[in-house]
Amino acid sequence: MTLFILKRLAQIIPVTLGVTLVVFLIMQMIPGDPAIILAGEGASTETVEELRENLGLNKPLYVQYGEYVNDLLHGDMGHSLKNKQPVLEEIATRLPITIELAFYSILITIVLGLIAGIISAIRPYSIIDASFMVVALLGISLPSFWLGILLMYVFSVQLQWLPVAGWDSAKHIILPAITLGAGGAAIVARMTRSSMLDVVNQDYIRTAKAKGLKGYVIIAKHALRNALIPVITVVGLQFGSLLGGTVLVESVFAVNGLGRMIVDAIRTRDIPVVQGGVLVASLIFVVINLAVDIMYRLFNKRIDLN
Amino acid sequence: MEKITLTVDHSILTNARKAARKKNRARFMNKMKKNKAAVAGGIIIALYLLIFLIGPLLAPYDPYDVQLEQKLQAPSLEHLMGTDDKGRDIFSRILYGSRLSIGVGFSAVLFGGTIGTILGLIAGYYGKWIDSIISRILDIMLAFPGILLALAIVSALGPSLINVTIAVGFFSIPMFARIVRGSTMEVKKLEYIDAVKTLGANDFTILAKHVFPNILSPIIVQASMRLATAILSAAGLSFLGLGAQPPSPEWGAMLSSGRDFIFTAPYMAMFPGIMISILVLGFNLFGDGLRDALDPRMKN
Amino acid sequence: MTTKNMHKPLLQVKDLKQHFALKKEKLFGEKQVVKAVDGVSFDIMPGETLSIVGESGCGKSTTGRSILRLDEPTAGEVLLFGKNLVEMTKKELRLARKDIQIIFQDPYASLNPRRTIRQMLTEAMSIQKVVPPAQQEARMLELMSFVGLRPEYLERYPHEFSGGQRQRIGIARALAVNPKLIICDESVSALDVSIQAQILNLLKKLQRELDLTFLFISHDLSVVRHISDRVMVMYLGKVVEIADKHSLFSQPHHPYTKALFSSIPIIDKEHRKERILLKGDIPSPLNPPSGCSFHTRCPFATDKCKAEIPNLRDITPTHKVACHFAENLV
Amino acid sequence: MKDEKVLEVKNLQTYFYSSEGIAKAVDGVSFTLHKGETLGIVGESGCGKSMTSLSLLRLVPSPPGKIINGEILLNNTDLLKLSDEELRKIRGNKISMIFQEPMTSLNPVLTVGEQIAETIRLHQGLSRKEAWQKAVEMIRLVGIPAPEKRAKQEPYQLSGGMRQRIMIAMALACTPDVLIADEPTTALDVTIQAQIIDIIRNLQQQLGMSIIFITHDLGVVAEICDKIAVMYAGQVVEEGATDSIFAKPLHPYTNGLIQSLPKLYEDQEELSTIHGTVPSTYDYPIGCRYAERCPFATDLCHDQQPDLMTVVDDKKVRCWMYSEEWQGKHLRGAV
Repeated sequence: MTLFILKRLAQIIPVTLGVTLVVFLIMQMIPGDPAIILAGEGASTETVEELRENLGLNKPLYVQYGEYVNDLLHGDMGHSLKNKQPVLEEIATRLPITIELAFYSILITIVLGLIAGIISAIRPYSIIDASFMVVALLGISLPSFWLGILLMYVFSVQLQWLPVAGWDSAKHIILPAITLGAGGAAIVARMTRSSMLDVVNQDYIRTAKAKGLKGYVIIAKHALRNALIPVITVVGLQFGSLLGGTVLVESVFAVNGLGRMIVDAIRTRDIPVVQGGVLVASLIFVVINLAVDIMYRLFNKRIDLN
Repeated sequence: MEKITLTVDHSILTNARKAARKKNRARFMNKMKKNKAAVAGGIIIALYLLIFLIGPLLAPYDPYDVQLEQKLQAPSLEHLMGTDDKGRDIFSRILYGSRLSIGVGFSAVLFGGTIGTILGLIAGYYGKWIDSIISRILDIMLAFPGILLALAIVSALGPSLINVTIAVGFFSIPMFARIVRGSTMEVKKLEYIDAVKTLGANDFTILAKHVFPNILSPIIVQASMRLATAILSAAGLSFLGLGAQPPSPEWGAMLSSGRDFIFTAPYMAMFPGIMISILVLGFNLFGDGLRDALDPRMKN
Repeated sequence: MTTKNMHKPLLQVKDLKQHFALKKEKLFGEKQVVKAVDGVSFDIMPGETLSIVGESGCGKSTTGRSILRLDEPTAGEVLLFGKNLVEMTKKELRLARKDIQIIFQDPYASLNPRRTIRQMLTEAMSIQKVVPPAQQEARMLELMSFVGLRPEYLERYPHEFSGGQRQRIGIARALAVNPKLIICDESVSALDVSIQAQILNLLKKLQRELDLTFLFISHDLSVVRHISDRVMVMYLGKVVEIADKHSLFSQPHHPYTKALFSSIPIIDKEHRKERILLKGDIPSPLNPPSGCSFHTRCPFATDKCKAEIPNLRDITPTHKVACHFAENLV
Repeated sequence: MKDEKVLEVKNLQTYFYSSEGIAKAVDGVSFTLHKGETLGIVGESGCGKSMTSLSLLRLVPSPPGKIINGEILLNNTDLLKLSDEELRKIRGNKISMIFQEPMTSLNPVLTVGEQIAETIRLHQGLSRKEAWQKAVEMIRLVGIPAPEKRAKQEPYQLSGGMRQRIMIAMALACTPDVLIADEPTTALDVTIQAQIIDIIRNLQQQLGMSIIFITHDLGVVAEICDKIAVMYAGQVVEEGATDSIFAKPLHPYTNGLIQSLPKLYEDQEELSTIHGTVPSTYDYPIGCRYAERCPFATDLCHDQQPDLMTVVDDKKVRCWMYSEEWQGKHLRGAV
């Protein structure tokens, strides 16, 4: 186990470097001269040259990348082109909001998804199962940005129960969290159901029945534990979709989180802010993946034998 | 050994061949027919493809024709889905937009699916260091959460529908590659692969004739599911203003401009949203059904 | 059995080793190696059937796969008509494989589900160019009649056949390239006894008619007794005993062979022997015991067995045993 | 004591309903099991022997399977008439079962000790501690060294042979009247199979339960069973004492089966075979189900199904050759 954790930690290093490389290369992919873009349109030739010199844009690519990583290690993500503030500071104010949103969303994903999935699996092909699965199918098919607008229209515009947008009170959290968590909940519910149905057909469940165990003991003790193992991985992947989804949901509900920061920065071509935002979101995801893998391994010791 | 002379009526063989083919097709269709979800999904997709092909011919108005005096009209017989803030007919715009929204999805999946499949086949079949390298690259691509990688690519290439296609296709590469790699590794272990190896077949023959046809099912299922995601992502990027630019009738972009009028003209956002949702639903249903029909493990 | 070439082996296997490295499990542990096949040597004469028997994990199937280089052997030589397969380039090997074919255990996994029997046979003939295209049709019909399948079956897909018929198709595919040696890897193990008997009869008939040589790998001793000329017993990657079948079955020398034979459930009461129950499980090939690898379960083991690895030595000219005390135990 | 009937199965029919039709997996099976006796049910794949065993505890996967007819009398109580709750108290307690795949039949995430102990707690109402001690005792009883340590391990840490021993310990923990062993040694190596057979036999002597042993291996049956029921195409075709069946099989199928086994003490150039294949469970012929493959079949065999008739003593056979109708036309004992 310790070896596994150490190995897994070691794997993070190349992945993290890879992520920084990709983010760094984004700058290089920009058609045209990055110095001109960074200087902003209409800047004088001297300003452009000065910027090129300052940012080391005339050095070879690998040197630039080395410097970029070195800066990152010192907590320097560059400065916003728009307000000249350090990118890190901007992220520091935005990130907590996104984390709060993500926390409530994943809670919805896990709790709703598991409950619906288990109920469906206990009574497969029943009316309740069918209705849950139809809802789940809708959940994975509705675009989150549209679902957000729909919810906003119903609960804020028509019923006026909840605020339209912003991030000031607990009431503000409800709609964005549901919007963001709904897709994940649908996926988790579907996965839990199919995993449970799969497990119920296993030989050891037949053994449990042959022993005369009570129905609920078979479900709770023998089936559920095994069925949840693949669900762990799915939940882990949902974190990723969720972090990506903040971009859309924060835009719909005008939440000033990391996602909205990235979108705004792309619109204004504020490349260093985009880089910083994408990098931070990805690194968070890398760490979450690590945690999920370790959890998976703890629950499933049979892995890797044979 | 004695030479055996064999006389066989060749019409028997030809007939047997025809019958075999027919039987096989019938078997697959039978399975699909029993699967109502797949049929429903298939019908939805077929309808959309019809709109894709002939939609613009049916459009009653020019989708770009600004008629400010007609703006924000509620749905009526004249304008089935109403008009937008510039007085353009939403129904006509939806029909024209189908080419963009559906086209982007298909192109992106074709792009990502081809590259992903090739990478997955190579990694899964050869294993060892080739697999390590490809897998590490895929790991890095998968380390970007959700559509953030596509977003980052668009931020560099600049907002446009083509760039969105490239970006969405790019981020579906690892999804295909992973599935294909896993399936290839499974099929590679089967004895019939060893048998053709023993017959002296080369790697290309083995991959093309013996591995690929047998992993086609998971690839098709994945493609159907990926189409759903790709359409959602592309619409999402356009919604954020990073894809199709106004006045393009791309559905995500239409939805985006409709959101500002949610108090006064909710139908502006409703119709494009419904169109996207039903299309995505169709692909999800189809993919689900296909998986049940093709995947032997899912059989009861 | 033909008399020509009687004294020149068709296949010689010399000190064949197949070691697989495992992933490390413990942080400071050594890298673990499974010695699936560990120094196996034997010859096969033209026209004979040599069987390898043993329980799971003994390395019998791996030996077969290593000979064909389906798994690359770690060390050793495999000489086919005197030419070493192990040293061949990929291209040379592809050509050489025409002479050795393999028939597998699983009648379901051994045929590509998406290809008709015709496609399979055509491919086999085309790859090795054994039959000019114009004559392929006739040859295919001949192959089908060899294995007792109706010609119209050529157009069918594998899923339309029963297990026994699939094994016949596998045999036809192997015969398509006119091989000299056929490796049968548990080829009848998955079949019901009545079907198994049909396939065994077919294999014997083909051997007579086509001058084939068989390397027959099986865990089923009565099947092995029926089909073989000589039998080799393996335990944990090593050969423990090899002899002609009558000598081996009437007078097994190795304590493992004896225990194995005594474990077979027998219908006729008169032939039932006193059962030698071995203690414990087969040790993991990951940590094979020191010395003689059978000493942990051997009722006669001494300190010498724990320390020294016994060599495979001649007891009679046709009977070899790897046991320190073979003579004392008969 | 041998005459005391423990289990009596009468005309059991278990069918499977699917879009392809009705599969008559078990089609009118009857047999009797006495106290302390071992009954072997033999047959080739698809003959319905496993479905018969699953039907006894109503473990047939449903849907698509359904027991549509018959009686399963355990000490004169019909199991098919019990409520689920009543049946649950019999499963694992009065009748228990071991399966073919020791690798998949144990729950991978629970310790083997717990899996045994929970059965004991359930049926005998012992406390956690007592049940655990009893579980450890059972593990010792099936011959696993260091039972205290093994009880705390999970199945993946045990070998195939040991897992099957654990299954046996679990099945016998409540000293059942009947043990159903469904191909318990098929997945094991011969030397391990010999150990398992030895344990089952010893424990039968100690605990006195009756055993139904399902297998395709005639050798195993010959060694362990007192009497045998041979199944073909969902029906019992021959039943009788083990020795008499192997010495003089009456049904042509039983005979064909025995003859097609390669002999261990005799050289044979060619094995005798049964030609053709088993008929589809969806579409049995109207007459004798073996007629198409039978070398002695007549029009009568193709047209009418024979009953399972008693021939001599306890020996029963489902074949027209032993009927009065046949006697008129042919000489008896053509086999």
